[in-house]
Amino acid sequence: MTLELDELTHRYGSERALDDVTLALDDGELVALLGPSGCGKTTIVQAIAGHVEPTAGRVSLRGTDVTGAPPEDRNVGIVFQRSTLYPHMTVGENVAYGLKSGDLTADLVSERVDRYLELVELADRRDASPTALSGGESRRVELARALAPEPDVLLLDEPLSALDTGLRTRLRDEIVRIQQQIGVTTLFVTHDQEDAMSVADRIVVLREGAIVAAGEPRILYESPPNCFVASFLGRSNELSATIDDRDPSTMTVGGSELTLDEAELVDNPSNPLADASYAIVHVRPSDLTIRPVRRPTDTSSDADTPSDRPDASIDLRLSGDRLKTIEMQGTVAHVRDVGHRYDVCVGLDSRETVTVERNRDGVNEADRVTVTAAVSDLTVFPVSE
Amino acid sequence: MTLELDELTHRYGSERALDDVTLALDDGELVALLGPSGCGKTTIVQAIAGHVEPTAGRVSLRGTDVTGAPPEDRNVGIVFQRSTLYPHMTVGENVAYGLKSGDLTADLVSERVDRYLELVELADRRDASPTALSGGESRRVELARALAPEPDVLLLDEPLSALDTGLRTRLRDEIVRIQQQIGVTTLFVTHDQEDAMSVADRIVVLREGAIVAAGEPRILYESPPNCFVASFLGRSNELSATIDDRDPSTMTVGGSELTLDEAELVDNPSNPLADASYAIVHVRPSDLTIRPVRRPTDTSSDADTPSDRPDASIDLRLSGDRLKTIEMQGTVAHVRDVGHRYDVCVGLDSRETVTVERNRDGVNEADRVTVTAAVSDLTVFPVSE
Amino acid sequence: RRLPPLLVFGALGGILLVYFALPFAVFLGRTGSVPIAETLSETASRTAIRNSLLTAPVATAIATILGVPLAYVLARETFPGKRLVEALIVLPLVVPPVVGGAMLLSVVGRFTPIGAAAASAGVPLTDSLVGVILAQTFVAAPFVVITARAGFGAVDERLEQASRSLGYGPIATFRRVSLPLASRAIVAGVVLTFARAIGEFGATMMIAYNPRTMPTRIWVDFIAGGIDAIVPLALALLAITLVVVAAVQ
Amino acid sequence: RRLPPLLVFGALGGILLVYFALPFAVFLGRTGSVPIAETLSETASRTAIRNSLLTAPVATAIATILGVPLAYVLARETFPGKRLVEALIVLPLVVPPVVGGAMLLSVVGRFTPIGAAAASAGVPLTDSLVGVILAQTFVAAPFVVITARAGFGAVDERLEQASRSLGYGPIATFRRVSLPLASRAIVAGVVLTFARAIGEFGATMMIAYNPRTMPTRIWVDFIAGGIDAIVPLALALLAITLVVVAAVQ
Repeated sequence: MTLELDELTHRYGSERALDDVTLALDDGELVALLGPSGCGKTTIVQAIAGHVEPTAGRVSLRGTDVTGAPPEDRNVGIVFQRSTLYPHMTVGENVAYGLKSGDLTADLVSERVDRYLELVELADRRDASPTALSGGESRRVELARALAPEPDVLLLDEPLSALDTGLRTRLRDEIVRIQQQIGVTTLFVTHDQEDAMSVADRIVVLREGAIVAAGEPRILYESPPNCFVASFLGRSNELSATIDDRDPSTMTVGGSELTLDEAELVDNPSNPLADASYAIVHVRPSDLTIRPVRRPTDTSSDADTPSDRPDASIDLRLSGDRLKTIEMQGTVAHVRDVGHRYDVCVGLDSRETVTVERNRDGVNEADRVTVTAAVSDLTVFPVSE
Repeated sequence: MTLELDELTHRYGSERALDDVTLALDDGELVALLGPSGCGKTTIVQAIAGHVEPTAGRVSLRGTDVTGAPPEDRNVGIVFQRSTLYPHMTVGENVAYGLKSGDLTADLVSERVDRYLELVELADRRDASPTALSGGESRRVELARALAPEPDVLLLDEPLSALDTGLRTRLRDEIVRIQQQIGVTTLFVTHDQEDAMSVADRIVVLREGAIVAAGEPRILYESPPNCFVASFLGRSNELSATIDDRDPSTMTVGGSELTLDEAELVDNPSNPLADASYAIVHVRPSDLTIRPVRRPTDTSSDADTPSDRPDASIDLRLSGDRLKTIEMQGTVAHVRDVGHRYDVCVGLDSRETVTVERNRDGVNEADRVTVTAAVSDLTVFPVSE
Repeated sequence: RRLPPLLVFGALGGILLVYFALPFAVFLGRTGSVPIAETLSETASRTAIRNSLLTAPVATAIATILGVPLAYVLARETFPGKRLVEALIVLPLVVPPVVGGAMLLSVVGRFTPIGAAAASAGVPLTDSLVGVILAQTFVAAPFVVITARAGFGAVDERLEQASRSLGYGPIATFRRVSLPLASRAIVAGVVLTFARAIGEFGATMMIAYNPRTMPTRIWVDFIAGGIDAIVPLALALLAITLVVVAAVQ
Repeated sequence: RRLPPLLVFGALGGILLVYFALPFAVFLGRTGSVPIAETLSETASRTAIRNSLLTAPVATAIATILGVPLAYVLARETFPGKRLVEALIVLPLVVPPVVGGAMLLSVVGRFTPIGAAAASAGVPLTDSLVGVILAQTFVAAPFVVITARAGFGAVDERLEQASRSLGYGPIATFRRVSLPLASRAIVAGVVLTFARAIGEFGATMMIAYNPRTMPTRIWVDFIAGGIDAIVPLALALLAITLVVVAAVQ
């Protein structure tokens, strides 16, 4: 284990910022620490870097307990959200800064500066002032400076949050490329689920100072272990379900009855409906399809509807049961065209509202529609009161 | 016209911030002013509100020239990116602030405050301090304060930029609802194309102080008038095409030859290839499909490939010619799983790189693939040197 | 592990703190050995106290009324010559008070046109309470200007722009938004100005050696009777200053 | 339309600016009528100039060496009693200089334990250059502490954290990052401290009426010869101060 956090707890005064956080990073792993603002992400970074001494718990780097060690003895590279390049040094001097604290010769330092500036593709800006750099360039120089001393662990604390969308996506790819090339163990801290999913080998979700989920991005996305993760990791519709019967488990969701057999609860084997008084059902907007209710006077408009979201069934994990669906009736509240998709907001007859993602137009406000979801795309969270 | 900008030009010192901007908003219209940071959006807002006196040009409100009028005489409501609620007043006093400058009786003011706080669903926070509000609540109170004096025009200057994704989407819908309910003419300024597309009746794209495009969101998205709009309004792949022949127009794009007949240039009738020395071709990542190149030893894996992006053809505007496609060979550079989609980055044999959006997994790094685009999804920008 | 370096810094700073605190403590410790109430009730002391309590608030008020609008203009506007104006505001702060007094004398002295005119109108500008106020205002006014300017600078200009768009003119906006939001800084500046004004000595000595204020009376008593003679009045001056400072913090 | 309200504010502020500028201009206008070089070459003037140029830089150096580390600790650390320390730093600023001088006298005066011990060791703390330095340091040191603290406060702490993670200890980080980045504010504070020290009058009068510094010499000459007698020395003091201020801005 390159980095281990062992039951880390921290309080600011009486406020608990971290609650028993245990986390380990393998050598070369890129782990994303994901959570909303104020969830304790920054406190974890500060505890690893040594700027905050945790109230309780242990931080280990390469097997050595460093909980009490000062930051300069930890060999941790760090990149913050805002630029921390030194304005009174050139780009090259900034990158060399962390090397001069060691015992490298001037030649070796210079060679290493060149190497890392080349890595971030900014070799030609070596003599520039940091104030002359663009936002993206400055991020890359920070990365070079943090990596040049060859740290055991690289901490990226919201490195992309201050950037525009396009630049953000490009730098995200850049970070993955550099991390793979160097193989440095990296903790990528972010509040953006798309950043986290696209870069990380593993995601750790933090909420109010505690870890609420950890695992591979795709698995967390498809089988969220709790409601918070379901709605935080990607968009999600939340529907409440009443439990009508327990053997076989039968629920009413969005006005439709649904019978669950054992197989469909496979994602939550530890949470049988038996103990639950009601349930919360999550389903992603992209897993819903929509079909106009055919009116007697109008038979022409929905001819190509069946092909609207044909890959809904592809997402099914239980391929033997791919056609089992649930249908909910409702009225279109509004349609938002966001360019690469349409968000259709449907007020269900059960008085709940769901958002459906569509790849094309064709429904209008006030249309009566049927919203369909494959049962296997539903994630059910039983709630016992 | 509720709001008219007539050949507005502004310089800060020698730097030109606005260049001949002409723009008119109809009564009740919601227009998005979209552009990257530093494009002059804020200068336009300041000129309309009266905090900047333009170097040249005219601002008219309801047919009256107000170019020289002070802000307090313009009847313009404004909401900024960061909160401007007055911390030394309660929420109710903030909303009442703009009413007390007029000649309403105390009862009318109080009644109006209640009405607008109800509109933004915060009637119960009337006596709260602005510092006790959450980010979303504070935005809504600002909206109520700006709307309470019933302005001729509402200016929203990046009202969502400081918010997290989830809250942002919700508030966006809220703004549309309130705008429709009140019918106030609104200029929504943003750098986020998704915000702009989802709220606006009409989008005006600003670049370096000049308007480079204006029109309905969907039309701008599908038929961008220039490369900047193509890549700024949604994600876009840019490929350069060499022109092989002019009659009939034949180009080579991504290593594949493509013959264009008249019909396919319908989007750019004023830009015939005849004058061009080369062309730039834009195609959206969601309009590309990907297919593994079948290897002799492996015939099983691509059985369901044809159904991968079946709605590519649905996006075709020339339905008679929907099957005409262009195929490009390449190697998968990397696959990013961003949750609701996969971004597959393909290095084409023509040494260009394209990103393909896929709804499901199934290709891996280093796979040889064929990237397919419907010809009607390509936007061709001829370049004459 | 943060302690050792901190200790070095703390030790160095501690010397300074002791140097500030020790005289204060020892001086207060003397109060038992001198007849404070008796001394303060003497006519000379009472006159000095009265003079100081009359002049310092007036000087502070003048500095505030003229200085706060100036601070606002400097915080919000750019205009040609702004740097010159800024330098002018720091001038009384860096000019030694006795030189400041001499400079003022060259304008309002008894034999200058202004001074002579005022004196013949029955308002002598030197050796009078008006002279004291002139000296105090000159020396103390920069404090309120500089502090209030920083306070206005910290108020987001968009809050004022919003107020304008909500129908208030610039003066109404200043009164309802800028002033309340910068009030803490302004009050801090007013307090510093008052403290500087009531303690003013160098310029006052030049312009108005008479009538005596508390600082000039302290000097005269010191010449006559040494340190013990001035403890009561010095304590009174210290008390007035600290009470005003503490009252608004 | 922004002009009318601005004009009111500008007019009010303009009165203050004129009040600052006019004495300065009139005083400089006097220089033609007095024999400056002759007066300054007299022994008494030369001694005063020498004394001031010896003491003020020493006082400034002491205040800087002790005050900058204190400013850094105050900008970065929280500790119990911090508010008390902050109050202590403002104390010499709000205490009238004559009272400050009296307070210092109660510690280092000839008949106090410390003063007596120092005097018998051959280093008298009153009526000596050491006494002048003591007075100047007490009165002027808060300026560098307060200004440097604001300077350190404006340096993003993350720049220091990055330096720590790049292998530098707290002192090395202070020297290589914090100090260079806060240098403008520190220099401004040093200049203010120097200006205040070289112009110091009230506390110096109490502790070290002899040997004369430029401000005390100006006072003595003023008593003896009126305003015309002091123009040369006042001009010299003003010139030294303004040259130092201008040199570093």
